[in-house]
Amino acid sequence: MPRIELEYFAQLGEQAGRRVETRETSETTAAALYEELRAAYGFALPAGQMRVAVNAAFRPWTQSLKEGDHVVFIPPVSGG
Amino acid sequence: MPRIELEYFAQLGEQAGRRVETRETSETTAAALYEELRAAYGFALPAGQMRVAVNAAFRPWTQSLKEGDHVVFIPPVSGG
Amino acid sequence: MSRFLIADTTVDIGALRETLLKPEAGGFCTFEGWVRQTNDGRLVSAIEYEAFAPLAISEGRSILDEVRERFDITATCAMHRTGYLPVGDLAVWIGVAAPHRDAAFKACRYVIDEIKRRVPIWKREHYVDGQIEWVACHHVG
Amino acid sequence: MSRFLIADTTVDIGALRETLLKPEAGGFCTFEGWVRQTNDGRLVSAIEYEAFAPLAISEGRSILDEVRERFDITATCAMHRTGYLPVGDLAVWIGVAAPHRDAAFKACRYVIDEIKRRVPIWKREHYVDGQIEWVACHHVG
Repeated sequence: MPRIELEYFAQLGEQAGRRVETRETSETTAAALYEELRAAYGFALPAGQMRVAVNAAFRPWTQSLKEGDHVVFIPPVSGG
Repeated sequence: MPRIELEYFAQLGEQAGRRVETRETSETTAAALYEELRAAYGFALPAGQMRVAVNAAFRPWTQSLKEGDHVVFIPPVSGG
Repeated sequence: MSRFLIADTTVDIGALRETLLKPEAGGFCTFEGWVRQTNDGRLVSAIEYEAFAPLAISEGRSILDEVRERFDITATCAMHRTGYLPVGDLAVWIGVAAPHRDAAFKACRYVIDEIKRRVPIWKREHYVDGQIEWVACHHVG
Repeated sequence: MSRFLIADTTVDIGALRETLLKPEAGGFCTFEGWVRQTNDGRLVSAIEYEAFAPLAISEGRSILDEVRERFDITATCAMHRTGYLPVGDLAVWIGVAAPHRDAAFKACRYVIDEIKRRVPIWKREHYVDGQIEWVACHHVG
């Protein structure tokens, strides 16, 4: 199973109880991985309210994942 | 005849060849005074393209003048 | 707090900005006018500004009073230079602090537009070819 | 010249402004976001900003590239803070220099609007009553 590097920001970091994680997963898309994590940590936000970045670039939720990918789920932003 | 304190700005100062002047005049309105000065100095600008200030406040061209009034004709402004 | 200054020497704009820092303001917009090296395709070396100061100050204050009535802002201040300013010099500075950004932007734009439209200040452009001319009126932009 | 900075300490905005001084620019607009003492009626003591820095920088650069395409501007630069900022602190700074003021204002407004819409930065408000909350999304204004 590929190992994915995860980094959590804002409320996701709080809900996951961590900022970074290396996770082995059998899920092959960003969308499926988020659902796995949502079940594990009880993330409040549905994927439809978020975006996903793979290797520091925005990607579609259908993006397939491979060993070593760095994945960040992007809650609604609130900078400025 | 009342004495009027005149101050000239921008192209009016150049055309009059002076910045300030105390002038005795028989004219009784700002409009008439400007026409007198226009004849004297050859001011290029018609009154219709300008405004007039009496005692440092914008006034209508029909403003009557009295001894000691300070009058400034205001060419189109170009600050900023 | 709203001040309109006519200044015949360099002004510390950091100090002007400081006067507008308010804990109830979340957005701050400034506009600066700089002496530009070209105008209408002609090479400019400097601009000389002349103001009828008493009326410029009272008219400038009226503009600042108007923005406080028209927009939800916290504080504003504006400064216009007079004298001989070489290319690159700061000719005008406007700062507006507001609870939210929309009012800060709109109020700042209003102040510079009205200064250009009605404050008795005139500029004389000095060109690189040695000519000097009073600018008759504003062009679009 | 267009730089987008994410900074975890105080930035000298005078120095940022200096980098935008160009003889072909006649108008300069800045926007600053300050930590405000109230939000939605609640008393705020500080805001903590967190950024996904690599993506925030690349998305910020995209925004600055877009304004250079959409508006006739000379130079632009933007900075966003991260970390714990008490009321009154500078959270964001944007500067845009342009030949004419209209483009400077519009481009500056575009940059702050787009930063708020899409740059991965999040704020957590610290309230005077001791509560701490991630701000879910932007409110109007």
